[in-house]
Amino acid sequence: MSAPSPQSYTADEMMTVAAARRLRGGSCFVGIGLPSLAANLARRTHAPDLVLIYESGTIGAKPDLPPLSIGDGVLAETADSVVSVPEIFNYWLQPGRIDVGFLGAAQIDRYANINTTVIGPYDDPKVRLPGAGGAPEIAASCGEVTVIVRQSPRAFVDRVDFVTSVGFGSGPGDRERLGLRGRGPRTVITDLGILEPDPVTCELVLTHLHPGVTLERARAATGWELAAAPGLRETEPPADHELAALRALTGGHRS
Amino acid sequence: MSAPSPQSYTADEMMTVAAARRLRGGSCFVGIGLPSLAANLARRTHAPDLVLIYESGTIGAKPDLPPLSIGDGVLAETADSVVSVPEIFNYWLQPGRIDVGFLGAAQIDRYANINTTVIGPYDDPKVRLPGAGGAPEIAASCGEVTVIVRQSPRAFVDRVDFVTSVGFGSGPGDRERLGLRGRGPRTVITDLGILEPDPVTCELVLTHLHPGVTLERARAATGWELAAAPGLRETEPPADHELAALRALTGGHRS
Amino acid sequence: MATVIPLAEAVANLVHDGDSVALEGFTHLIPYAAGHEIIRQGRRDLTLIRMTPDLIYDQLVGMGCARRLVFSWGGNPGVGSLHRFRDAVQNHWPAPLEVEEHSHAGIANAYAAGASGLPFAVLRGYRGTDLPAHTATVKPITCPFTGEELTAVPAINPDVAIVHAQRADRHGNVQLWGITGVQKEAVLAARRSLVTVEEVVDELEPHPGAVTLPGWVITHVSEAPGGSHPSYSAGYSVRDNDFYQAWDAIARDRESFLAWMDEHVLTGEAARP
Amino acid sequence: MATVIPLAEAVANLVHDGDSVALEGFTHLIPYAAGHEIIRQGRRDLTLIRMTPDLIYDQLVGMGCARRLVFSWGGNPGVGSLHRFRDAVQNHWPAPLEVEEHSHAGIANAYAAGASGLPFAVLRGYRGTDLPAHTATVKPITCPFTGEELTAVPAINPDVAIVHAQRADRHGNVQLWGITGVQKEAVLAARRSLVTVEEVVDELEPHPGAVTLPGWVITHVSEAPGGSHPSYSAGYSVRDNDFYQAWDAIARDRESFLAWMDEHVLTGEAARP
Repeated sequence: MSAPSPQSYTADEMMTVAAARRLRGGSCFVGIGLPSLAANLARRTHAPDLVLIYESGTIGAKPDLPPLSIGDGVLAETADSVVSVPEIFNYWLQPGRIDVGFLGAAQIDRYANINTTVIGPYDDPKVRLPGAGGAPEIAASCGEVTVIVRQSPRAFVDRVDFVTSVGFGSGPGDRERLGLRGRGPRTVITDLGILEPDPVTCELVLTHLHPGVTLERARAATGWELAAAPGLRETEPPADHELAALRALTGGHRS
Repeated sequence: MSAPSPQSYTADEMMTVAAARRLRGGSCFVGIGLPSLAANLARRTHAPDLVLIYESGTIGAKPDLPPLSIGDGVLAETADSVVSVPEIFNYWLQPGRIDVGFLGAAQIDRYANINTTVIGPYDDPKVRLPGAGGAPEIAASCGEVTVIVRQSPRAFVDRVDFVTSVGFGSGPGDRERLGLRGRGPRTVITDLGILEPDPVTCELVLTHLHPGVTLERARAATGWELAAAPGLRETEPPADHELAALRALTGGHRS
Repeated sequence: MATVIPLAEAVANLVHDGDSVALEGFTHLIPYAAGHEIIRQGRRDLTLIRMTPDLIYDQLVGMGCARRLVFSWGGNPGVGSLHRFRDAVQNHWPAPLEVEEHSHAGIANAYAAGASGLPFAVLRGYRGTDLPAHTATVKPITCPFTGEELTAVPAINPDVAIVHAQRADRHGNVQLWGITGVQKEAVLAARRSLVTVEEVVDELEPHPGAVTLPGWVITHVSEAPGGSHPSYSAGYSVRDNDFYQAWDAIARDRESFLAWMDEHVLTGEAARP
Repeated sequence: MATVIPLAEAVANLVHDGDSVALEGFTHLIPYAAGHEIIRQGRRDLTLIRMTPDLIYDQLVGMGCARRLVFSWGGNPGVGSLHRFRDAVQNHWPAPLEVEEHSHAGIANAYAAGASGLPFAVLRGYRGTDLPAHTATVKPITCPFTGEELTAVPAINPDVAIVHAQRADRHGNVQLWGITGVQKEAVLAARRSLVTVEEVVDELEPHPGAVTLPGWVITHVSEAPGGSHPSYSAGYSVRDNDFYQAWDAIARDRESFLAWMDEHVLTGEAARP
């Protein structure tokens, strides 16, 4: 199996494939957009038994194509079970039954806190974003969280303008103090590489660079002084079968 | 329509018919046993649109015969909707949506408090009864409560051994103080007559005697000094069509 | 028992200026026809409650019907922003819009508390986020058994709840299936309710996954075939994803928005009784 | 994923002396076959949790399996008393039985809290009754918004939940319908779970009113056709009301009870693997 050359796939494809690989089975609470694409890719490649759970109440959905919204008909038609929205949050998400929560972000900070609410002051916003949705409780209660977000200084900030969903708060011990049951964000996957929390400080550090991306470029795309983990590695490029499956999901177009 | 002579119906039949007449439509949360028989009789006679709700989660059940248990299959098969047990209590009973709660009792006292838990001390009971079931919350939350119970000094006591379900507590104002939303027991129907709470004192007083029953006999069957209401009347005896419908429900046998 | 009456009459009966109104439907079964009727009737100062405002509240907000919005996710699903919502919050156009902002779990539980006749709900939520600092209706509560601190939100009990469903019978018993969202809770929590349906039938046949709302907890039922478009009604229509994508351009600009509303809601096909 | 294994093996794996065990099923789908297997395996010191103990807990209590009973209505529905339960409470035979007594609404909410990962549930219940004086797990709680006083009960999270259902597929996905009671909550609240089913099928066809429990929240599934008798499994059997009435005489007397258990549970047809 020959590895494709870097120009044979896009940065978003690399990001989506890297995110999909993190899902190894079990159950996944899927946010809409890139998380949904990556979760569906995982199910079509190495994790066919991955249970996809959407906040619309569909448990075990098996869409042929990633849905546009979290409530598309195909999710209900292919689900093992469809439950009410109060039930999906109370009986399924809240007790920590779901292994992985898969989230996007408008801003993420060095402690992996996520903002999807406002850019600028809350009462006089520069940009009013959609808001919380299911994210705060997904971030609190899933066994762990994977974040997928394109890396830029606007998105990767020292401190988010608004904490919509808690990563590690202000650092070590904060999740425990707040009574958040899940282990929080273990992986942040971008178009440039992969960040993980430092086991001691909880600060996001770079553990992987995607092929062709330099540490300098990743640092320039980060709003804090990004540290590289001791064992910084290059991400395995997308394999042919991963790209083929991804492109089948996106209708043949590069995402 | 000739009124049947007293010996042409039993005291239990008079009681059941009198109870059924109190149900004039709307919705009724039905306890098992005599309440279920009376509620089904009402639906078969003057209140065909009466919505029967059982704690097993069946809403709008239309059984041909009164079920032996509150979870018989016929209730689910004939219901408009079947919901979970948490839902029937939380979404349907608790908000005060149900017009009438229909309860039995092992003991009832002068303030219409009901005991279905123990006779004698709780920790060393003379008789261990089944317990609360749905009754405490039926008594608290239905618009009003009808109690159906055979009258005897053992059952009609000055103070119940154990308050399983609150009628009027220790008297006026107690329901409001406790935050109970329903108006409480408005009618207690026995094999001898009908008792209702005095509008001022909340004490149960006799408002109707069934045909052939004397005030003395009702008093002898009551463990407190039973007062007669100013307008004490005789209950209308069961009409032929009521008796026919009741006997059809009980399989032709007198109950 | 619910009475089955025409939509315009039902909306006129139930929705008044200043009311709190919840139009629910989670992506699926969103009651667009009823929302458009509210716009046509010119209601003002509404408190609009909805987990996902979606295009329907973008339209109501943009047409100046709302004074306040209670919500948990205000985007165009899979597309991007709700431009009328953003314009109202950022630029107070056409009028200032107060917002009360929650998480999905918070609003879902607040409806459930409302449906349950409880004054509040308890959840593991909001803790550590900046939401409680801006949303007065989020407070801590302590478990009386373990001492653990959790979060409380007050019940939502709208003046009116409006939902769309697949069908009803002539007694106003309603049946809906597919993604059922928070509709049962919204109807049971509300003081008055309207259910628009794809069709009124003689008898409701059992259907897998169906939720039945008995007519005696509903105020009015109105027939509104296609009334969930561009959302959808499973078994009757599919989601018009193209329209959701097209809305982005329509709503981005105030003039094109007003022109679209004028043509399609105020004076078009939908406006005819 | 649930593994589909024989009943005796499943009970041996899951139920240990001293465990808290919830066998649920509200009149319908009561897991008698599993209860009998617990009796045959001679379990002791169990905390038995069940809204309506029904005959199954009368049998477990009478056979000396229980140390403690958590319940809300301990009668023989439509018939009268549970004589083994009464004998244990009143006369400590065959052993003393601690009781923790609730209302239906209280236990149902306690299971729902357990299923929801919350330490407690809030309800309008118990107030003014004598239950809180005897049940330590009932406490007042104040609404942080209105100041109103309500009632809290702690979550129930059994070591093991056992329920009966109509069918499962080979992956252990379970489907049940009819009166579904509190079974979903009991399974989701428990640390381990067993579902006995009328039959294991290749594919679960959709069914009106069906609740589906995915196999990944269940520990074991065991085939036990007729395993809910004398309760029933809608679509497979009807409630044996005659047996419920006959039980009154069987259980009234210790000797006749023991003889019946010996013949029908310990050594009879049911005891054969």
